[in-house]
Amino acid sequence: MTPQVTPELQLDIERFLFAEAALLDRHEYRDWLSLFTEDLVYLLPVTTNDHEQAVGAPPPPGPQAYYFHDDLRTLTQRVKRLETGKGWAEMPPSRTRRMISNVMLTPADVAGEWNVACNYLLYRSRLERQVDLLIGSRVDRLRPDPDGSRWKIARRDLTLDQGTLLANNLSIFF
Amino acid sequence: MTPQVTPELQLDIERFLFAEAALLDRHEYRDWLSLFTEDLVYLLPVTTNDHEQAVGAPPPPGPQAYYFHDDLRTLTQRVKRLETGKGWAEMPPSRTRRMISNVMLTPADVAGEWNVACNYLLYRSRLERQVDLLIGSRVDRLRPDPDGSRWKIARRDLTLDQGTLLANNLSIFF
Amino acid sequence: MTPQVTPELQLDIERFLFAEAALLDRHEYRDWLSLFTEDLVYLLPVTTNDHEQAVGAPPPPGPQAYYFHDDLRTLTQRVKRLETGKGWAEMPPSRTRRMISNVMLTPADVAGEWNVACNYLLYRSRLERQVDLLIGSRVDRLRPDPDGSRWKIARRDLTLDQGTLLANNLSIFF
Amino acid sequence: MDGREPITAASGWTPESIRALVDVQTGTLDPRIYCDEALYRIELEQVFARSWLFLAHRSQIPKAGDFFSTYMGEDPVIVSRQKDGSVAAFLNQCRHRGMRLSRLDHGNAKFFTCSYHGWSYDSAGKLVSVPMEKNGYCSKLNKADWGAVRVPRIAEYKGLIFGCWDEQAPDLDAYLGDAKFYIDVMFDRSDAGTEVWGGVHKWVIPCNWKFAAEQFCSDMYHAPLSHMSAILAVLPDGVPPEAAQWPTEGLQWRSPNAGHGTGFHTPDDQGQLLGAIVGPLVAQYLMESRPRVAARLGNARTTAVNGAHMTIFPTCSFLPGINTLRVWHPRGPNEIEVWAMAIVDADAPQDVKDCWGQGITRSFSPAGMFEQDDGENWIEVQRVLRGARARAQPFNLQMGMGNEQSDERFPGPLSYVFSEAAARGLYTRWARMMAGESHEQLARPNEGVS
Amino acid sequence: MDGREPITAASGWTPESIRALVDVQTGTLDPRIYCDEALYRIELEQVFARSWLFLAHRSQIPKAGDFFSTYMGEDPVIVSRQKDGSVAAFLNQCRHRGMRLSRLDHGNAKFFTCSYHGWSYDSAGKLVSVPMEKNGYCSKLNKADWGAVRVPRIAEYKGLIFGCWDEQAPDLDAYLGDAKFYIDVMFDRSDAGTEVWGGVHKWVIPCNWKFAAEQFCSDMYHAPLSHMSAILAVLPDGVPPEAAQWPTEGLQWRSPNAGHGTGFHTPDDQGQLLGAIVGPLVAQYLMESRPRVAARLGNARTTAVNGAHMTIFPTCSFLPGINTLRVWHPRGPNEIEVWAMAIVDADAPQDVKDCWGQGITRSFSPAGMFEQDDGENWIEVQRVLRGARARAQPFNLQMGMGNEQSDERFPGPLSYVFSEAAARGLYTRWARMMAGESHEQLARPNEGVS
Amino acid sequence: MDGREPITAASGWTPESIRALVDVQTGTLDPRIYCDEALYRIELEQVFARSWLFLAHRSQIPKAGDFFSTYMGEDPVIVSRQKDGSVAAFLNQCRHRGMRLSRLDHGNAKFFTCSYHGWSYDSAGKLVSVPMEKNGYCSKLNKADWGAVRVPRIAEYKGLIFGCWDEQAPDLDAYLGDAKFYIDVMFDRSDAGTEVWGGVHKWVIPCNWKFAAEQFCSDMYHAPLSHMSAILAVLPDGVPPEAAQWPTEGLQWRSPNAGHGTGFHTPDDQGQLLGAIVGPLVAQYLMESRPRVAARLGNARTTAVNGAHMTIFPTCSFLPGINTLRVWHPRGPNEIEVWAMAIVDADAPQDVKDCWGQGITRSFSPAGMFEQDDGENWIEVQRVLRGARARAQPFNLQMGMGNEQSDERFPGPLSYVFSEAAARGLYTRWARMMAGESHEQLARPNEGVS
Ligand code: FES
Ligand code: FES
Ligand code: FES
Ligand SMILES: [Fe+3]
Ligand SMILES: [Fe+3]
Ligand SMILES: [Fe+3]
Repeated sequence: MTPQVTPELQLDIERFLFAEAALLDRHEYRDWLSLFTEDLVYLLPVTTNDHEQAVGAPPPPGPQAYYFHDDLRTLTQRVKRLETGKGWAEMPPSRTRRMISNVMLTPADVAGEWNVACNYLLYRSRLERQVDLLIGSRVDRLRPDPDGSRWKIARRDLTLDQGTLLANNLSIFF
Repeated sequence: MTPQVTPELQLDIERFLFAEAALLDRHEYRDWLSLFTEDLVYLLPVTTNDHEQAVGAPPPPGPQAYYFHDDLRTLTQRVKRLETGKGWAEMPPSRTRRMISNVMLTPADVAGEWNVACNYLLYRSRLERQVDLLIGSRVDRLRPDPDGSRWKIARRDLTLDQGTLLANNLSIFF
Repeated sequence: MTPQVTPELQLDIERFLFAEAALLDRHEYRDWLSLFTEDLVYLLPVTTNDHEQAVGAPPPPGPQAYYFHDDLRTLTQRVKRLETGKGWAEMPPSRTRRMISNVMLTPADVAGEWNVACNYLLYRSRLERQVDLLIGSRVDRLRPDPDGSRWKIARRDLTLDQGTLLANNLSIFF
Repeated sequence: MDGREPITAASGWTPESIRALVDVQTGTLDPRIYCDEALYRIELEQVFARSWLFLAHRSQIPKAGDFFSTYMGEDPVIVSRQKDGSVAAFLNQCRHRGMRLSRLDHGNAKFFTCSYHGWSYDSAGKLVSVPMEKNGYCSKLNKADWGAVRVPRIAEYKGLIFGCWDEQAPDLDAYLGDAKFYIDVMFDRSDAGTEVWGGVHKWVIPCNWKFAAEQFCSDMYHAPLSHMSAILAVLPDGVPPEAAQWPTEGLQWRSPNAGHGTGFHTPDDQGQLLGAIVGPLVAQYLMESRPRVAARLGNARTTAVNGAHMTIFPTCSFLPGINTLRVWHPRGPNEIEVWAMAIVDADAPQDVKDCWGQGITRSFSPAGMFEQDDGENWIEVQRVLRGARARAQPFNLQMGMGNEQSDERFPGPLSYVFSEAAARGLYTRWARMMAGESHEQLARPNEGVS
Repeated sequence: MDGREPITAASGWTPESIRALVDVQTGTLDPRIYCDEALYRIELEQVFARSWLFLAHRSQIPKAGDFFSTYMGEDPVIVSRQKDGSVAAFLNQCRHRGMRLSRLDHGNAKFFTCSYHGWSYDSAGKLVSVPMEKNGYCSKLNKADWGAVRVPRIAEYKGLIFGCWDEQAPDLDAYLGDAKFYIDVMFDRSDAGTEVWGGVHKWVIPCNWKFAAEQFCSDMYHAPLSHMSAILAVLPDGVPPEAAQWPTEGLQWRSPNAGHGTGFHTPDDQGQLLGAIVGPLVAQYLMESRPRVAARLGNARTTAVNGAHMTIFPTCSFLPGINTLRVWHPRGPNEIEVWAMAIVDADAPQDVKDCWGQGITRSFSPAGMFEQDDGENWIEVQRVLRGARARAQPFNLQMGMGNEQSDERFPGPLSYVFSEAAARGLYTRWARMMAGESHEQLARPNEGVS
Repeated sequence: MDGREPITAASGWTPESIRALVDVQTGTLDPRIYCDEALYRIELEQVFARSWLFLAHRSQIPKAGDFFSTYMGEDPVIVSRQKDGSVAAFLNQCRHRGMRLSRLDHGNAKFFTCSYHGWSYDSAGKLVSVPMEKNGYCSKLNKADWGAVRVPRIAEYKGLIFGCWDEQAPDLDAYLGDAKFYIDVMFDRSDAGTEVWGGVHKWVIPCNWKFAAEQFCSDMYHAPLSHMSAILAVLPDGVPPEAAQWPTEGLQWRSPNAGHGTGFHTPDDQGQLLGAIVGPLVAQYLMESRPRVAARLGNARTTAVNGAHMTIFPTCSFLPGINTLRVWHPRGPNEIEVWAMAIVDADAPQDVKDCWGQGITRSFSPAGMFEQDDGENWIEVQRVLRGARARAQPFNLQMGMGNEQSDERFPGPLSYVFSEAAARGLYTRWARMMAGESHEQLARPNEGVS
């Protein structure tokens, strides 16, 4: 029998996602890193205009470029960079706000784990007048702690719905 | 006694709405059409600047223009158009992402049916750099299947909060 | 023992927040005012670029400017202004749509009261082509009616994530 | 005060270099006409300030005091029904410090009171009251001199209200000429005339206005390919694909001098395609009304004008039958606002009107199955013209050159329905106005166009 | 290297055609001054690079090393408090490849180190260290020549720090002239002077800077109508509507030559309106402080200056009493950034300061009940000017022409409070600077203004 | 039809005033070269339409019919592999009314059929079919004259496909000259050559293209400071901070006349830094391949070229070792689109390729730890140049003036690695092309650059 998505579980996981988003919006990056598993896979591929049909299958597979192709080690490097006090792209820091919606749980193939899909709107305001609007979808693989007390993110698959990226850089996290 | 909005019902209906949005974002239009009843009414009227007061009543009624004044037959025609492989406005297809929020249930006048209000943010990214942000409200009339197993949409009333539409076309669905 | 955030409570409070947003989007300002307590504190400070580190603490405190530094009396004045029929900035009225997401409850220090955090996207469309996108965070202090029947807002702390405000005015409410 | 001087001074363009942009001998076009900033500023003066521009449909302002806010080029104007039933139009701009007098799309008002300092104008734009007139202006302000700027020329043809800034321009009747013969197909089907169904679709397309104006003037050629998907989609199930074959017979008309044009298919399909597009109820109504209409317009215009497109130079376009009417308001060289209306017979039954209006919405509007693809083409043409080499390539305007024909049923000059003769006429008219020809000169036929 | 040459070369404007834009004989104005791109580029050179511009309030940089980032026109500058207590200002631009030296709104810094290649400047803009100076530059770089570009003229009047790029400009004292008499009403109420409460409101309004500057200089006329809704809203319950009657008596002052102006109501309402707007606590404080203030400024300026507006040409404006101070930073012809500050008496009790600051926020700020409607008017005026005919209509500047008066209590020239004399003065000053008059010539009174 | 005439006519710029913008005698630069609209329009004609521009990497279109959509300046072009293995490139613009022929980023196609009216072109851009050719065009259309506009010059060097609009331009080999010696370090490591890993990063940076081109041409100087945070971040834990010390020895090369340039560090760190940036697996692979590579390129280019940067004038840049390759597509004076690719050895093991590609992504891409900070600097430099005084300040280009050296291992002219000699070469080349020098003249060395 497949595990039920109860309101309690939905609420528990949404609170986890919202708390994670708040850590990023507050620039509490070390605490954020603590939410991921050691074997984290963190991917944000590039989108292209490469198929003609609005109906049916997704774009043909093939070699892909990525904005992020990271693991816990490299995500940690990115945080270390911000901690040096010389990461100009974030000095002063971007004002970010992450809106998480359409949170949809489906049981993962491993008992107790869940694939959590959502859509995100990542708003960035920088310096005097720069504004970036980054929107896409996300699927997180949530794995319970050994002691089952709380969740960890084992995998994050993102999309960013833009052909040519309209932001001058991606100095923030998704 | 009026039916209760329980967390279980709220979750059930939100999952239905999120699944519907995902079908559109994945361009799975035939599956999307299967979510509507035969007697579907699907309306998106045009907004105008035609009353002076910020407080009180909505704009005076009167003859209205519509972006969409459709039923299941004409929605199906729109999908057929995309399937021809000659619908240039969607070749390559728009990248869309629908964020559904403020989901509010109220019992409909027919027992077992619900009026489901929400706000939507429909983000469209096309070709290299085109971006459209379409935002408004929506009220869906949800009707249970005869066997009560799942929901169907019997009516959809939309607003699009823009005076002069800033998109070059509306080749996508709401 | 700290009070539990149950799905019932979450749903109850979200419905309250969504109903409040709908009152504003429908310009029903008097009804909106009725949702606040007599001792309301309503604050939206100005954001500045004044610290260099992306990691760690928020900006240094110090004297602050505000977009809104209001109480129930002054909010009521603002509504009175719109009711005069001479508030040009809202004639014709702005089309607004408020998307409330990431709703996160934490028990307040007063029994029965809750601090309700959320992120908001306030979309404004005015006249023919003006569009403003106002995004930030909000923490509401919700206090139950004496008879516990419904909620009142006792305090609202907002942020607006923009350095230089890109809107020509803020003739709407947050 | 002359708005033109510094513009042309700094523009680098001369009448000669402008005329050279349109070459009807070789049938080529310099695409800088679509993207050059200086040319655009000259257009506002030479074309838009001297041509008859569509303002509103009579049915949009039926009662005294009714007004409709629109634009002439980029200038906002208020079109207002007077007590005596006449129509007045004036700049939607206060004469004191230029505030917009009304920010409403339409309404009914006796007075327009400026929200800045309170100058108040009547429904004809006359300045009627000024705060502090006595104490502030010491009664020295001559209110008669400071009314809202009236559009000096207003005229109506079959419910279509036009306005023109230029006192020297010929009257509307002469300006339209034989175009009236073709306009009547859509707007003179009965004594009751027509009305606007619903309201106005307004949307933004980042392209030059001439792409849209030319297409409705002269371009049946794009229909079979651009709109193939919509044709296939609206065909009733079971109809064989052959039915989707676009007709090949038809005629195109161009104004000898004024830049107007229309094209249509002559075979009578008994309203089959139209029925598929706007709905069988409308097709049936049209067939039933044929005798009545034939009695007014004759047989040719009742049965031999199908799937028609038409543009009244510069920016008023419509599709008889499908009955969409629109203006292409310019917004810089690279953008337009489309303002589109659904037109129905005023004396049609309500259910026919509703079916018609909804059918137009689903075919020609921002979400219209046909219109969507036009927008896609126009914006891409415009984007490509950012390129320096792209804008140095002549466009090809040669279809049907030297192949005009005649047909006793229709005023000429005529061409085969798939032709660019009307486009050559439109661009020639444009070049002549841009080069500064007087209205006397403009009354002469376009030379070299065929 | 001369920034002006190609601009004017390509602009098509001459001193004569520029002077003709402002006609004080007929009291009319050519609205192209608000929307012409070429005029704007000339403005940056002829007006903004030659006038005294407000930089900061003394209280914003109290301690050595404190700096405030602002703009002079479109040029970013750092205003910094030196160890000796003096103020230095310099372009916020590295001399190597032009990187912005500080991206902070304000702070305290001994050095500004460029994030691109690391050139480092001291708090006066002196270039103090350069990476690779020895190996890369072979010690040939003359650091003294490559300091940040200093604003050569810095002066302070009653806490207001001004800067000017032009060595030839008269000193600030002469530039302000009799304006000082009126500035003191707000900024010289006690030895303690004033301070900024809270921080800075910065927001964008898509309109030309002159609409805002003129309104605070000369336009009491708009207040009764534009701000009627706010007046009605802030009136204490039970106050009869008559109380909302805007006062009619008052005076307006214009600078004879420099473009400054102010206007105010002379009847003493005992701070009633002000109390309603910014709060009774402030009104009460102001009444109590009257004797002290009268001892400094005399009775007239203490009791007969109510509801005042003022502009120091070109872009520094404030409202004595309501105590909002702002700069209108130009951002192209069609946009400004408003930078607004709340000013309070430095020696007022904290609760009065807070009430004052909050009251200013609720009345004059992006969400201010008064300010909202100004923004609405300005953006619509600007949008309408996209029209070619709209920008060809002269604006009316005639209120109070030839009606100046005098009052022994106040330096002149004076007019009735509802007048456009100060506006005529401002635009005449603008035209004279745009036409390239020297500072010697500019010292002479405006001709024909009355 | 000549795209240049009205542009220069109205620009106000002359060959002399343009040459004066770059002063190599004093080592200064007029920053208007980065923000002047008229200069930009001239650039598209004089620089981009006359230079060899990078189109695609051979590996992006391996099979017949494969095409890649890119830009030359602002002109969209399709680069397509022909049946005979050759490469054709043509404007992505239909010759009829200018519609974009393909809206796909890449693909494989025998024909490109226009979505507007259906003209169809083959993979070489030849016009092969036209609807209504017989009935509409009366068979008078000469299809041979109306093929898509071919890029007349196409050439490939070591997998890099370049195109040029100018028939008079020297061939690619002569254009590159000694740059080839340095290009080979990255692109000629084995007979198998290189390939693109993954796809293309495309993003928008609001800055002038020359900031990017110059930095990759001549600016090792910014690396230690701009990228300090990334260096510190990627250092393996436990590595002493000294290891973060940026090397000081190295060389810079500039093209004598063509504007190309490169710089690199000569000390051999055994791939330590590179390993930290792109991953130990890649570093190990590079060390192992050294003998093979040395056999082709010699010892110097195998061990003494570390942390290199290079630009092929005007807009093709890359970093040998890190192996990012990119084009800076101009989008007006104030914006670029960066199109970046990851390059790997075609014969490297797949795990090395993947490690390399991912390492490049994490260091040089929109989210790259190094690239992020470059974007921050460029946009701020550009924003500051909105200021009229800011754009009147000369930039400093003096590093290493008069200090060139030689090294028998490397073709010259050479300078110390921290120098702006290559920048002086780039801007001089730019000024010479902008002033209209012929290709014969341009073949002569830059005068005064050292
Ligand atoms: S602008 Fe209309 S009254 Fe002043
Ligand atoms: S730009 Fe400041 S050091 Fe180079
Ligand atoms: S534009 Fe390509 S066929 Fe007409
Ligand atoms: Fe069409
Ligand atoms: Fe005001
Ligand atoms: Fe770099």
